[in-house]
Amino acid sequence: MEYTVGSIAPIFLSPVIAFVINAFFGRRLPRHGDWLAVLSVFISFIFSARIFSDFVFGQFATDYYVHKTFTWFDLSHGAQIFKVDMGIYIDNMAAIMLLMVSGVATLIHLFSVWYMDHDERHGRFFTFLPLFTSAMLGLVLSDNLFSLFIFWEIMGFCSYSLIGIYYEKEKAGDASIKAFMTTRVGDVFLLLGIVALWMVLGSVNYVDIYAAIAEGKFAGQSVLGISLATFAGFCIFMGGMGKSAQFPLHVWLPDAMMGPTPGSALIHAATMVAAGVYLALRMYPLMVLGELTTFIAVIGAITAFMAATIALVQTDIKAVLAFSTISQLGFMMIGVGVGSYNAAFMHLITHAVFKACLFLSAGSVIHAIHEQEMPKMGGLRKKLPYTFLAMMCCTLAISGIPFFAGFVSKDRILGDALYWGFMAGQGPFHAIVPILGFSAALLTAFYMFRLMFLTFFGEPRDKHIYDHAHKEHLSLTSNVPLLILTVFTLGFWYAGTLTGQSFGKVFGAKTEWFKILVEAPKVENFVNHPRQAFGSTDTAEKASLPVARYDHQSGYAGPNPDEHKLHTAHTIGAVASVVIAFAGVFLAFLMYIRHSIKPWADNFSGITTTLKNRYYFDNFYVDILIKKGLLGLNRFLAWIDMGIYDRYAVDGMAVVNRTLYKASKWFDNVVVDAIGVDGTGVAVNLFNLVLRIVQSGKIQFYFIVLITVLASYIWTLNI
Amino acid sequence: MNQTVVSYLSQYEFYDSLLALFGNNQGLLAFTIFLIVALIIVGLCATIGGLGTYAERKISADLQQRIGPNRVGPYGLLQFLADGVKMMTKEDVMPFTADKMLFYLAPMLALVGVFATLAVLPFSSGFAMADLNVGVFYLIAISSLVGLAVFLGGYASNSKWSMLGGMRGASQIISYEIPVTISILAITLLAGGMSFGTIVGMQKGLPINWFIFHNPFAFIAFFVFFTGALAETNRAPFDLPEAESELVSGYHTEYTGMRFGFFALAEYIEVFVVCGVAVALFLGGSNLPVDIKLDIIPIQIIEVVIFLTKTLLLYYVVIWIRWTLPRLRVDQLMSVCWKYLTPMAILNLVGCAIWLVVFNGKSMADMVFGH
Amino acid sequence: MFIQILFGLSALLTIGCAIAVAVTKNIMHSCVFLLGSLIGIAGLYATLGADFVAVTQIMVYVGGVVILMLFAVMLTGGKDYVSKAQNLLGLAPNMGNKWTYTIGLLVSLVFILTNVKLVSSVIKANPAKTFGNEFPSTVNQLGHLLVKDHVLAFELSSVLLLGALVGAAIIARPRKQ
Amino acid sequence: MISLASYLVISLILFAAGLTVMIARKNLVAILLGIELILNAAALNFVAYSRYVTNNLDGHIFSLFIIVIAAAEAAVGLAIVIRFFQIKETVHVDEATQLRN
Repeated sequence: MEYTVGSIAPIFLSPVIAFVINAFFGRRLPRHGDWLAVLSVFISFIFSARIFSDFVFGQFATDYYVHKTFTWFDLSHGAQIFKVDMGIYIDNMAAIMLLMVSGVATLIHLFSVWYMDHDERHGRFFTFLPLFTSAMLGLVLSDNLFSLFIFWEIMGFCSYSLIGIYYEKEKAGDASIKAFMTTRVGDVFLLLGIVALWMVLGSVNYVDIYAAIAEGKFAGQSVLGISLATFAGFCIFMGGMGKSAQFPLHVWLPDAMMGPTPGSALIHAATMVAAGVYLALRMYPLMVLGELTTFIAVIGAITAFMAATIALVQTDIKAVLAFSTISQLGFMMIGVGVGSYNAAFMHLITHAVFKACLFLSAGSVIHAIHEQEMPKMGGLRKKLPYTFLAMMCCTLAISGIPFFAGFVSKDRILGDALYWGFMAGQGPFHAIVPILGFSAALLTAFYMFRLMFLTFFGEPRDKHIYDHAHKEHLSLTSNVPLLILTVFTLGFWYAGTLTGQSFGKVFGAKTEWFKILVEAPKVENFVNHPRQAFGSTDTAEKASLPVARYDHQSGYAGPNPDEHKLHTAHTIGAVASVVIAFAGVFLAFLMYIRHSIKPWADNFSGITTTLKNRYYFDNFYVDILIKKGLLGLNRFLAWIDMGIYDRYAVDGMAVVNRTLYKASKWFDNVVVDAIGVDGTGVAVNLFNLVLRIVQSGKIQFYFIVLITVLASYIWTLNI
Repeated sequence: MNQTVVSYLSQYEFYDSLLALFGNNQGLLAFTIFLIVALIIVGLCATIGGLGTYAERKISADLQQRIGPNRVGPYGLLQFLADGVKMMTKEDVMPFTADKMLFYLAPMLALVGVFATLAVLPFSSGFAMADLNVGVFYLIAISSLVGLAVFLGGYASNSKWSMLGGMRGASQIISYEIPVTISILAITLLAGGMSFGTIVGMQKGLPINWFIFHNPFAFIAFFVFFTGALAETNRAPFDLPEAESELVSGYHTEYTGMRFGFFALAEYIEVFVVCGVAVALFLGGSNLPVDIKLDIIPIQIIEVVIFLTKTLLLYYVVIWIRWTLPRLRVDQLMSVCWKYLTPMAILNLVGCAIWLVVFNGKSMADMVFGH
Repeated sequence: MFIQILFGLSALLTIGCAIAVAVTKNIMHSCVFLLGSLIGIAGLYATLGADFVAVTQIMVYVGGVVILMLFAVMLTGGKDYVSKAQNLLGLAPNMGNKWTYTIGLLVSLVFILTNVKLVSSVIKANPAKTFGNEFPSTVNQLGHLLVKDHVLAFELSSVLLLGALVGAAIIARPRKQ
Repeated sequence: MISLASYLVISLILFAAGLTVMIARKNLVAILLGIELILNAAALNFVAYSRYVTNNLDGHIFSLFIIVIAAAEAAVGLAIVIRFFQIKETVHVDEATQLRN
């Protein structure tokens, strides 16, 4: 039970090593080193699983965390403390996250070996994929915002490379630049927030931030007239918005589908998009202190609903999944905003699993028929039975059908949102969050089953494509990863019960592990918490802390005055979720199987155009913001440059110089040249007349003079 | 005090009777003794040089599976005399545009330079003209006259071949003097003196006491010395100044008759001298392996025989090398000297000095057998 | 007796060759006469009991300097050349003419007279010491002096030689343009 | 018994010959020859004084250093002569009138 460097570093170092080897020697390795990438990520998975088992299976108390630091550099001088620590911070959330990331990444790597086989960018793909994974793992392990930011940017770069991996395609190149630039907007804010925290607190350690919140160090601090907590929290959340594709900055994610499908799976399911939510959860106490939760909830609700509506009309299978990702991320943000901390995190985990599976299944479909447009598919369940099974389970999960993972987590979020919006005694404005949330849930069920029906059911609409599709066989690399992920779409893995509600428990109290283990950090615990250096043991502290147990009667969070209302809200929410989910499925069934209702596009053609254009966000950004705004600004700056700076500063300088030049010219001609130079010349000439005789340049003459002078000197001596 | 053959003889009783014979005129006696010894040595060496030509032809024939000279005298032994007679009776041709003074001077200088070295060559403990305090140094210095002679001969002939040969010879001899001198310096360091008497006297006894086996550096120094000496005497594989395939015959292309004979004789005697120096410096000189009490004349004869045996063995090796190895190019010649031999010689010198300091002046034999 | 003979021969060689150096019209012969003069000086050293200096003289001059000069003469060509530049001595060919020799001899005369005055007074002031006819070996003592009393000059001369070596190589190197 | 004066006279004649060569000759190499003669005259004086006057070996040391310096001087001087010849194609001393190029 010692977390030494050797037991933690391999988690993110082994993919880095794979990256380095593949980057420099990949061409010479057999199969471009893809096996090396898989192996390295699997090693990460092994080490992560060890940490996970330590944390989850009762080894530690729930609020136990491992925090080990080392000094990166120390420029302290006297009382001036300027010291940057780096280190690792693992609590329950990080342990679960590590397992999820490394596990999903391992399966994606495995799948990629099959998917990317015989691809011309095979080696390049397997160079960046391990680096991407290692950056995400490093981000999870980070104990401070600074190293988090470093890994954050590495991920940004990797996503840029993976999206634009077919860079000769113009759309792929544009998409990669778009993804990079859009997330850059968020990154700038994130850096701003980190700097603000650093300036005031002198540290960006999670632990220090929590302690500062508990000690009230934020009180009275302000940046630009805004309170520090609000400013820093907002900026950090903006970073999360960029990474997690929230409402104004969501435009990059659908375009990111230009990359290979496994890459999309890694970006959109397990890793990068989850990073924003993870950051928001990590900084949850700061968000609360900065009173940003309402803002977060509203943003999340808008994102969830808007993305769901857009997904209704998309015909590209990957685009539907992309928008569903945005929508689900919106749900997570709702969870963060309404205070359902562990539900938001749970949704992150469940979503990661089923969305990874969905993307891999979509990849399987695309690989089989070399086509992404759903109208050309249909009836594929006969050709792709395993893929169909996996995708069906995941669709059920994402739609919120009971017994599946999505229901468990989404239902909790929606229940909390219901309570938060209607019953917590807040303003009527807050009701918009649960309303949009439930609408989005309905739409989710609808568009996901639309996808399923269009792809796998009915008669093949394009006979040619259908006939050329390969029949699927069970193999380790192609569909076993899907099936493994499918197993984990079932709800009881997460909740201990099939429904996630407190009735009908199957495994007893201990199995509600998610609720016990993951909770918002209690900041007062972090005050004066001792630091550990690398290499110290963790046993002593573990023994002194009691193992937490879930108290079924009161809940872990202790007695809640609104317990009754909360319970009611959850009951209503659960029922509503189930009804809504089935309603959505039924609607899709009527529309696309029975054809008893005309498809969506025919009914609402006016809206459809808007939706197909994705609410004109891209047009808005390009036409209004960039062309009008930026170009206008450009012209204004040019005017400043040419009209003011050039005309007055530069030309004015020239006038001054010209005047000076005239003065110095006179001085030069008269004083220096005529008197100084010519006068010197005349003087030298005069001396020259004499010296020329002596200074003949003939060494023999000099020698004669030397001897003569010497001789005459000796003759004058009286010896 | 410089030891000479006269001072050696004066230890013995018959010197007094000789003195009486010359009417107690010491100077006249010394002059006579010097003259006689010098004549003996020059005669001996000239014979050896002449026989050298015969040996060279015979050995090369042997190496090439020919018979070689076999008409004049038994086994062709008198061939060199026949050659000498031929050379002396030939017409002495001088090119019209030659620089007459230098043309005459050059062969003389060569011969003088070589014969002057014989003055210090230790044929035996007594049979040497003079045992100078600076003997080795004198030998190196005076033998550089040969280089000058080669150069002047090449210049004076006023011919392109000769000029090139002369310039090559001069530059080669000057260059190779450096490693040779530094190797010898290592030996003077071991012996603690520059006189041949001191150096040879230090190597008394069994071959293990020879300076070549004194320490590893001295062992290497012997080969550096020998290689450099080969080059200094213009022997193959360093015979660029007279490379017959390129320069007709190098610096003595225009020489005929006895002047050519002087150059040839000088070359062969110089080889003999170089071998003798190698023997004296590295291979124990004229020392007897065992200490025997004999009269002055027999012991001197035995010592001379020992010295000549060793020297002529080395002489054989030189001829052997000449007929075995091909000639070097000019650039290779220079790089061998400056890039390999000179650094090696300097390292040997430093190594010997360090050896002396570290092992307190003991040789390897001293350390093995104890002293 | 030997010493007197050696002195006489050496002095004759030295002076004769030195004068020949001055009067001969051929620069090559001039170099060879210089060689004779230097060997004569070595003989004079020997009569003074300076055996090491004598051998060094032969070593350095015969083996090095004279050959170097012969090389230089050969590389610069023996062609006669009359300078177009006017100077106090007028136009002169490479090896001088009667005017240059006149001036040279005049200056030499001035120097000789000066030197005779100087040296005679020096000899008068310091009467020569008497010494025996023996010549002790100087090699050991010179070695001790060089590395004890004169070690600085000894080391500096090694630096000087290195500088001369490198400098000569750099100066004489043809510049590639 | 050879007197000190005989050595000094020889050295004087050497010096005078060297001086004449240095002044009368216009060939740079010949001037170097004159310099060698002069240096040797000086060295001979040193050795002679060391034997006849001081009776120690400091004069020998002096003449050794003179030989060393003469060798160095000859090497550098001749290098300069050769370089000069490469540029001017003559070794006439009066042609050496430019300080550069």
